[in-house]
Amino acid sequence: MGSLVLEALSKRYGSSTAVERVDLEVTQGEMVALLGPSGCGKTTTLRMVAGFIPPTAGRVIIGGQDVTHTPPYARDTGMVFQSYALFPHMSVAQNVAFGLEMRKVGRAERDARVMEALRLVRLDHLADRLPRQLSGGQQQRVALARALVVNPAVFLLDEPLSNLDAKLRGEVRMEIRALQQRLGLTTLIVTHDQEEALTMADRLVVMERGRVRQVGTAEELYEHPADPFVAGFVGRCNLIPGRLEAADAFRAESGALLHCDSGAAPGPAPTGAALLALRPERIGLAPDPAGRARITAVTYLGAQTEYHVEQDGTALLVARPTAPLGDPLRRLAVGDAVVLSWDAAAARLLPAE
Amino acid sequence: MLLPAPRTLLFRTAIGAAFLLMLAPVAMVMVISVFRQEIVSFPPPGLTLEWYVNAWARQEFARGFVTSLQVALLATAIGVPLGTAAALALQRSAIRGKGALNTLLLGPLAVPGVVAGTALYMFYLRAEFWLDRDLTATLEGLVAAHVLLTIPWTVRLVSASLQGLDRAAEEAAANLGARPLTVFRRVTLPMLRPGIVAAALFSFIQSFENLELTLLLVGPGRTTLPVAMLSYLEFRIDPTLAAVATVQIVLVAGLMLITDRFVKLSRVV
Amino acid sequence: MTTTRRAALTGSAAALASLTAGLPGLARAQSKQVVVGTWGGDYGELLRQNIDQPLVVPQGIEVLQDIAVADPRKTKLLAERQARRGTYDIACLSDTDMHMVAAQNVFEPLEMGKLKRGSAILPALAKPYAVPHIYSALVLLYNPSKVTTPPTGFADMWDPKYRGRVGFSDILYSTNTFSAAMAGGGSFSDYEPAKKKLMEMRSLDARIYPSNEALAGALKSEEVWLTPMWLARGFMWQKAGIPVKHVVPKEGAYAIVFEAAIPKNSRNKDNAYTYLDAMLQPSAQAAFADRMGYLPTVKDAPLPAAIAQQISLSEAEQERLRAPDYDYLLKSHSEILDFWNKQFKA
Amino acid sequence: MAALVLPAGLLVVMLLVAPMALLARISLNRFSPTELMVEATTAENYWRAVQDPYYQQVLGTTLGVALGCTVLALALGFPAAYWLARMESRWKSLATILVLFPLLVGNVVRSAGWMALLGNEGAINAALMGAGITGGPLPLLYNGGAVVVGIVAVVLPYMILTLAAVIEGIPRQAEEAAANLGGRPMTVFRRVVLPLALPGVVAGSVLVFILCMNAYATPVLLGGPQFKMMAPAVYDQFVRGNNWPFGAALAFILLAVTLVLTVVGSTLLGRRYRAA
Repeated sequence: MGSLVLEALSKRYGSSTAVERVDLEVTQGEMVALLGPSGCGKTTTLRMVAGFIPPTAGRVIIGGQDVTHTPPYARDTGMVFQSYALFPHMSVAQNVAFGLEMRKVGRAERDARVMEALRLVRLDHLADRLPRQLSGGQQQRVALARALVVNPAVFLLDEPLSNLDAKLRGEVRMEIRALQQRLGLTTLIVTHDQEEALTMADRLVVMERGRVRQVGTAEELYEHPADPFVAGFVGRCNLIPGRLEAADAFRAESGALLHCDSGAAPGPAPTGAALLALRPERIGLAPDPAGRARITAVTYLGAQTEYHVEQDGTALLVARPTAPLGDPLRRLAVGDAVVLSWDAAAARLLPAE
Repeated sequence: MLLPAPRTLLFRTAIGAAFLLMLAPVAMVMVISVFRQEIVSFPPPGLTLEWYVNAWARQEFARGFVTSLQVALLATAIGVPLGTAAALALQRSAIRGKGALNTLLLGPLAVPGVVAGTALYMFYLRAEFWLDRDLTATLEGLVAAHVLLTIPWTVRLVSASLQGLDRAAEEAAANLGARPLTVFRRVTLPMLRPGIVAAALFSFIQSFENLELTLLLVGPGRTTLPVAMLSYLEFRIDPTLAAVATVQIVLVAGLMLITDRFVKLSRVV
Repeated sequence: MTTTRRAALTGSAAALASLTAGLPGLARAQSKQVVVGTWGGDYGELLRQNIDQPLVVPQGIEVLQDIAVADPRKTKLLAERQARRGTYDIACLSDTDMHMVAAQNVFEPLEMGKLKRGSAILPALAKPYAVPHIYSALVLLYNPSKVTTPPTGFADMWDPKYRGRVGFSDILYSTNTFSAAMAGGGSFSDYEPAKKKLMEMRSLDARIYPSNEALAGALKSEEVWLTPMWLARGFMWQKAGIPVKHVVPKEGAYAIVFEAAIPKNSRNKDNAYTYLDAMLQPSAQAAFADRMGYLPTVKDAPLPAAIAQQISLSEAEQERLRAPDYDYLLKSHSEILDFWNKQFKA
Repeated sequence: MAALVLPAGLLVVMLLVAPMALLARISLNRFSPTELMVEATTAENYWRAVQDPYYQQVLGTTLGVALGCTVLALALGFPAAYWLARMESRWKSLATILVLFPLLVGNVVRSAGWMALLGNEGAINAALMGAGITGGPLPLLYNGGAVVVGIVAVVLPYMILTLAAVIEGIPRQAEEAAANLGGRPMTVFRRVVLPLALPGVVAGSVLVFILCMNAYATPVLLGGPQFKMMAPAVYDQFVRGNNWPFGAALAFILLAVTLVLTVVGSTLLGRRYRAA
């Protein structure tokens, strides 16, 4: 086991940049998620850690050792591929045993550890099957067992859940997290699914176009997004363009005046063009015939109900816990006038892009 | 992307040796085409272009080239559609005895060219007697024989292409209201294009360079280039052949580079 | 998109049409044609330059050469002998091949009335089924700087001091066997002694080359010094800078005659006779002598003195020269080939 | 749909099966030096070919050369095919063309190239003697070695292209996974790439083996007179000896041996693949 450090890691292909000066430290036993839209460089970063792509600049340090120029087979990382990459010509047990063979682990110990790993993922009864005889979820667990059985210093997961159906995904997510915590694995996971990242990782790294936008815990990112991209990517967010008129007043481009607290965020308030970030669930809503806001759509989601609202030419999304039957909120329909309210501190000012 | 590619000396040596074996004789032919002496020996006493002049003056090579080109193009134009149709039937229909049919269609590949050529020649002679019509030494007879060369390659390559085809696209087309023939023309055929181009390329190659099957089937004024070259060897010993071959090599290389501009050969074969 | 594709389709259809057009038009049944089955290389080229172009084409006859090595053409003649229409109007073969094919009743007996130049043919070379075109003699070629005492006969090849220095061309297996037979006291009609002599030659490390060209290369590099060969070849090789001289062996040797005949199923017999006449014209005969070193087969062909001196034979030499025993060769051909392949070369 | 197989099928029946049937009939006839072919129904041609030590040896040589060339082509072709299949740069087209285009230059021409390289006065001997490494020319041409080299060069493109097509279908991630688990490049190659490429190995080897068994021009031109393989022997009987019945019998023996070995070989290899 060991920590993972990336120092100013960069990858350029000719004139195009895939990854630009990524700095990151994953401490022993921590799980960090690389999050971002496709093409943001997160997979390239992961593959540089595994050693499949040589970085153009920067260093990869595993357990205090610089492995930037170490070939993949000597790096001691355990990777789970998006496609699982099981060896189709080997049985489940042979797949899992492969890494131990490479490490010249003796036969008896090897067999024992393979069975142990398979028990860990509850597949010990399928040891002699070929990968193509397994379901997608089972294949995924074989891939996990195969990566874990060698006790890697760093555990790498490349979109491990994207080939599973929604229900299974939820289960496996919990399983992986439990395993990771139980075994104390230093883990880097790549995903484009924010929910996956939020539920599994200790910390998240949001990337966009090869650069790290923000690093932090789920809460930090959600409550204090550093920029509109992070605000929009982690959770949902109303982003209203305009400018700050006073310390507590924001003039939207549509002309509406919205109240806010420019001092809530650290650092100086942006001058000039800015964005007001407002989480949908932080907006209160009450029926009021005199209200300036109109409902344009209502979506019932069970525990929550979402309202699309327009006020002075600005469209906002509001999410409220579904009110009990009989509550006036339950009767709201398209076209009804409402009044919106929010805490000034909940409205964050972000610099315009 | 960096690959875990073996970079051992052994591995590199094998690659180098493979390319050396394939290319050295071709390069050598180009080299000796400018040697001045009639009987090739190293080092040459001097260089000359006279063999090129001689090659040009000999009608048999230019004619042979035209005949070879003509036969190869016709055989490809006939054999590839027939072979593609057969591959479709073998891969997609529920006929019985697919294995036997497949073996039959690949058969021409397994029979030595010398044997097939002799058998075909004798067969043509019998057929001429029954039909009272020329077959040996005719363009039709020659092209028919060469179609035999193109069919197995087409069946082989198009079948492989069909096996790798995602049928969902065809189903989507049918779902959007396309009739079977339209599905084939608008979806299947374009998706098969790489396989068909590869089949056409190999068919052309097989026909163009064929010597053994052709030996007895060529006729007056209709001799293919490989046969013309072999015939020239019997009475002459100078590097004219090397000059002819060099011109051929340059033409072929040019043709391939042009083809590659339109269809990336690396994606086809 | 649609229009361009259609245009491309029509374009390729037109290209296909132009591919097939024209050539089938060379239908062979036309009466103004003559199809000559011949060797390629210099032989075909000299036919074209000295017979086809100046002598036959002006008479309004189109000449089509079918160029191939002798063996497949021989096979074609034999295979086609029952066909109503054959490929060739004129078949060119060496005398031994010609006799073998003629024995299968393939050729038209020559009508001397139709052959205007028939009377000019050297009587010794006349055949009922073929006209002689050119001829040469079997000789022993040697490298004068290595073989310092000029050899006199085939038997000299068995001199142990030439161990490993005797070369044979594989395709001349019959001729080579003949030379061994003569060295071993055999005759034109008895090759039996060749077997013993060839096995002796085998233990003397004789070299065998796959073709005449390969043998020429070996003579040039002085890898071998002695070989039985046609005088005309020796002449050509000398011109190409190969160090060889020749001797007509004292044991006796035969002449090789390149002949031309008309198959029975020829489609244009009259044109074929015209062509045979042209082959016998003095100018054409002289050209072959000049370029390839073969001797004219007619009495009235003038030879330049320099060439005549190199390729002609003295009277004494001519006396040692005879025609091969064709019937014997026909009967023993496969046995000779078998022995050569399976015993001598094995 | 099924009818689509008819045109090609009929064509092959007409142009290959029927002529071969005719040839089979001829193989039962009798040869006579004076009359060439005498109608008969006899197996004596086959019997003679099988019993004759000369043809046993020719067949043995052919088998040896074919097997040797197949193994060599596989050994040299696999790395090249792997390299080609995994190449991503724009050089890939060029490399593909380099593999393809020797195919278009006929065997006769390529053999002429080998002769200029290997002959006593050829480039290699001239270089060796020029450098004073050898005193006299080495006998490089006109022996089995020259034939093997020549045939391997002829069949390599077929082997490489067949293998490359299969290797391209092997997911790269399988190799990466193996490397990630600590497999060194040669181990990954041996344990993952090779077994997964086995169908290509079978297809390529079968194709190449057949091409080697049937080789004609290369053994004739490079082997020299003392070196004999089956296809030239068949041609000799047909065209030089005019012994069509015997030539036909030899042809069918060659065909039968090739087919039996091909089927046995691919079944064995195929079984190994399924077992693996």
